[in-house]
Amino acid sequence: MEQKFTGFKCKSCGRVMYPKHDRCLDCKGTEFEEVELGEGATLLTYTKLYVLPEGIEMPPLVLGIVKFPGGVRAMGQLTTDDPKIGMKLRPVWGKLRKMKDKEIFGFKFEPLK
Amino acid sequence: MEQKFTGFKCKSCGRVMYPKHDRCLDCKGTEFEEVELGEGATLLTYTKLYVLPEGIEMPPLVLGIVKFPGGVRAMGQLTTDDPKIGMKLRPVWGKLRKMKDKEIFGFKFEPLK
Amino acid sequence: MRDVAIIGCGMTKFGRLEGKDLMDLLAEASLRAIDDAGAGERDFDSVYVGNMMAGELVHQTAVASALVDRINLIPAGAERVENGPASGASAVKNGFFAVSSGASDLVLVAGGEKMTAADTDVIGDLVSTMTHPTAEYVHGVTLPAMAAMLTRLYMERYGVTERHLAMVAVKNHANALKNPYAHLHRECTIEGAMSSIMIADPLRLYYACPISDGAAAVVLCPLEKANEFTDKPVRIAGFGHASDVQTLQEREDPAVLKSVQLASQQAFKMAKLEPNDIDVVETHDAFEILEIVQSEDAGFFEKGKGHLAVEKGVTALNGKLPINPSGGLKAKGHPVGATGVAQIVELVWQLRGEAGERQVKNPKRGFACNFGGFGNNTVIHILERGW
Amino acid sequence: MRDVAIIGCGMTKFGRLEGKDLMDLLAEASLRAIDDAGAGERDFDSVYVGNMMAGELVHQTAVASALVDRINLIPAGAERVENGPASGASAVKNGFFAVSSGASDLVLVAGGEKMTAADTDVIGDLVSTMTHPTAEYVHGVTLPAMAAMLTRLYMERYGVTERHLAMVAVKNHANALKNPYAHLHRECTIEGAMSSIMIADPLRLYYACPISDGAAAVVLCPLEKANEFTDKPVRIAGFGHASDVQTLQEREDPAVLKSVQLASQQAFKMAKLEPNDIDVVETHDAFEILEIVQSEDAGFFEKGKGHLAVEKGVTALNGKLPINPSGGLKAKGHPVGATGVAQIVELVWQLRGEAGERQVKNPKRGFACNFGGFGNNTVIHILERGW
Ligand SMILES: [Zn+2]
Ligand SMILES: [Zn+2]
Repeated sequence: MEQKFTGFKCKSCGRVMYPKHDRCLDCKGTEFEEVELGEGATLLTYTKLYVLPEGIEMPPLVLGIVKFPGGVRAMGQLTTDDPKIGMKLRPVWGKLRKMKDKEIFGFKFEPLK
Repeated sequence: MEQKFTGFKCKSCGRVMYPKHDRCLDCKGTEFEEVELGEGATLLTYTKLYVLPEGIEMPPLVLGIVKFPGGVRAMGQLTTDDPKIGMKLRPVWGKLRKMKDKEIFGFKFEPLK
Repeated sequence: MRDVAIIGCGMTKFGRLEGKDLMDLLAEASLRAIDDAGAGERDFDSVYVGNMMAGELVHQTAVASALVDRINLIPAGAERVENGPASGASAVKNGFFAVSSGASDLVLVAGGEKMTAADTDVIGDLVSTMTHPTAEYVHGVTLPAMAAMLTRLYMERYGVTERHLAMVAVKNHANALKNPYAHLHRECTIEGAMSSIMIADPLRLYYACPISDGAAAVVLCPLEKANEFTDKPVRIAGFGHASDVQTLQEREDPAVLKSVQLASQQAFKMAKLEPNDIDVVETHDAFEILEIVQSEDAGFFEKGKGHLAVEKGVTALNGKLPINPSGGLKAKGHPVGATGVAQIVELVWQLRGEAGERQVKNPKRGFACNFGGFGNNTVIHILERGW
Repeated sequence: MRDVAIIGCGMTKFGRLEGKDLMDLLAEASLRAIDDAGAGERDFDSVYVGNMMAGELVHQTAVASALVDRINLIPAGAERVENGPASGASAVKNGFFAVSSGASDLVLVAGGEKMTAADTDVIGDLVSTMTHPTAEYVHGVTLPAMAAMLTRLYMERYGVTERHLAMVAVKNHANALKNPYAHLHRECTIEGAMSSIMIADPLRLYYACPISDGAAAVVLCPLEKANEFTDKPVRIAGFGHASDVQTLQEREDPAVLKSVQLASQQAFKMAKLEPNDIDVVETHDAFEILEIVQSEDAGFFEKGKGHLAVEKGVTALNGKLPINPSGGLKAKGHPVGATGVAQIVELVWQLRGEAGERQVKNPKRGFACNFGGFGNNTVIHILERGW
């Protein structure tokens, strides 16, 4: 049962958003359908974080902003230590960090071969 | 080395206050001298608290407002389980409670014989 | 100073709302208020969020910015207003200023708190951090303790009995039974109240409000533009805001809520009204003694006679001056940051005649008392029909 | 809308202030501002306190009520205003409304934060709770991480280099050396900055502000009454306040601070001024890249050219448009709730010609940018001489 990275498409104007808003950022519409954002997201920027938040063990934590084919962007952890702007990545489900001893899962981004 | 329960007397108008304010409640004066409030405070009101804050072991916690001879009032713990409005009390130094495993000391009020 | 109207309002149900977090609640109440105003297509100029302890209780800060993002009120400027349990009314007051100054033409004020996800101990301690750090807090003073000491003063001085506290609770529970938004939907009897557990002698559990989640919201605009939105704008006729010394013991008279007196006088003066012009009242009965004390210090009853008004049914839903038709903090619930906004929502519904089973007969003017600290920072609003 | 003047200001030293708690700091700055205004005998109508995290960091809530009690501003109504790191400017904005609406004639606005008593980890985590709970926070996103990603975008797109960040730091440290209130009193060199430890590649320690304690305060009144207090009232000529989406990635362009653009445009419009009318600027350089981005998005330099202005010395103390003569957040320090108020205090001192060794030459108008979240909720003020 594979999880898919999804955005929210406004039923009025068609704009796709991530994360979810209760009203569309373009038309203030209030109905949405969940849509897949696709594979092959492009890396726009990144950082290697050395001052780590709680529950992440090993520096650096590599974080980046990726852009999906349809234009929607997302921020998340990268599984590579050698990011390059413009590289292609895909969302993969995994453990993000611990918070108060609870393991938190979500999507990270892994380089496409 | 006995600690005394003190208030703060405004050097401009003479009003005595407890707790300390940076400006006098009457004249907005800003200079004060520490003064003793005396023995024989009178109990004005009290409660026996059964829902206890952190670091107090045994219910009830008896709290009351006392009035010192000069008119200044203070709130604090009473060392008696049998408070009566109008009874005379005196401030005594002791352990108030634990906060984050640290023992907090201050004045409580003990019935005068 | 421009006249300001309330043109929309909404709230969530109050209660133990599992599965809904603070932002869910603020968003829900806000969207209801915006819908109610018919302002869904409009751009808002300012947003105020009344909230006391989001960072402390639900580990989220800058919730005003988050709300703007969540329900797309972008690019409205937004801030959170905190005044302890009066955060809601303080948020409304500042929304009022934004409009009355001429700076903003459309303002959303939301108030909310998510409390039930935290331990009761944690909440009790956090609320106690409003008290004076060295003269109250370290001694173990809590808000119930302060309410209990005030109650005992009233008992000694004015002949208030435990039964009077129970009568207030019974009335407010009965009102809440008619309010679908209220937290507690169960009848309360004098005997039941008087046999509930003692929390701070002489206060029993039933003389204090529960711990609730919830949110409420209103939409404000200049009165002169209100007819673009509604036939029944409610005018903010007056407000008052006054502080007193922080510690209970240092007040001129510990049995007098002077900040309630002053803020009420300011509000009546601004509205050019007197207490007997008011038809419906919402008070801040976090503890039942407070409904009695506030009803006196606001000017509705003579000092020391508030409990007699309760006894005679004056403050009942069908009485001469209904107090807390919503059920009050006692039975509607007290999600701290929401309370002051929810009081105003209730008054708007009452003035519009939309309060359903708990509708007070044809009220023209309402009065709300929301108080911060333990009564040392009070915000009063007087509302009247603007049509 | 009445014109509003700043008639008094004061601040504490910023820094690691051992032995002083939050209330000590707020009281000290407030009394200095009240003294400076010569308003010690007057009764205040309203008090606003800008503070982000008192409950979270120092376990005290309702600090506005506490301040009123501490320095006897009773019976002024008081509330805390929170807008993340822009809490200070948001408090000033609401103080402005209180006066401009006609409701208040004398208002104190204080901002303060006590940070150094908490662990760095705790502070870092709390500040991160401003980010989006599910789209940012849980992923480990921190403010330095966001600043780093913005920096890298700027490097890629506009040719900004690490050396430019170092130049901003060097300038601000040099200015802070002339400011007795600044936290960091040590020279910073390009080489020193560029060899400091990496915290969020490409950001090193020296491209970010320190953790500081401190408070600042201003006194406001209607401009028409300012001459009762001072010969040199400073007029609040304009303000702007705008929000943007919360997450960095969802912005129209992640390299553009749209809330800075909009709020600046609002402020210039209200003041009937243009960027080239401004003589001195305080920006929110919690990270050095932000001084560059804000200087562009506020309209002082073309987009992508801010770093060239730094390179050419335009923003130096003796340059054409001095930015952060105070030392900025980088070297003066960033006690979060104090910052927005302290920016305004610095501008007042500059306009009055009281800035000592760091005095900018004869400025007539100043501009302050304080921003909440990571730039999604910005408050701008434009001040000008009122004499
Ligand atoms: Zn749409
Ligand atoms: Zn005096």
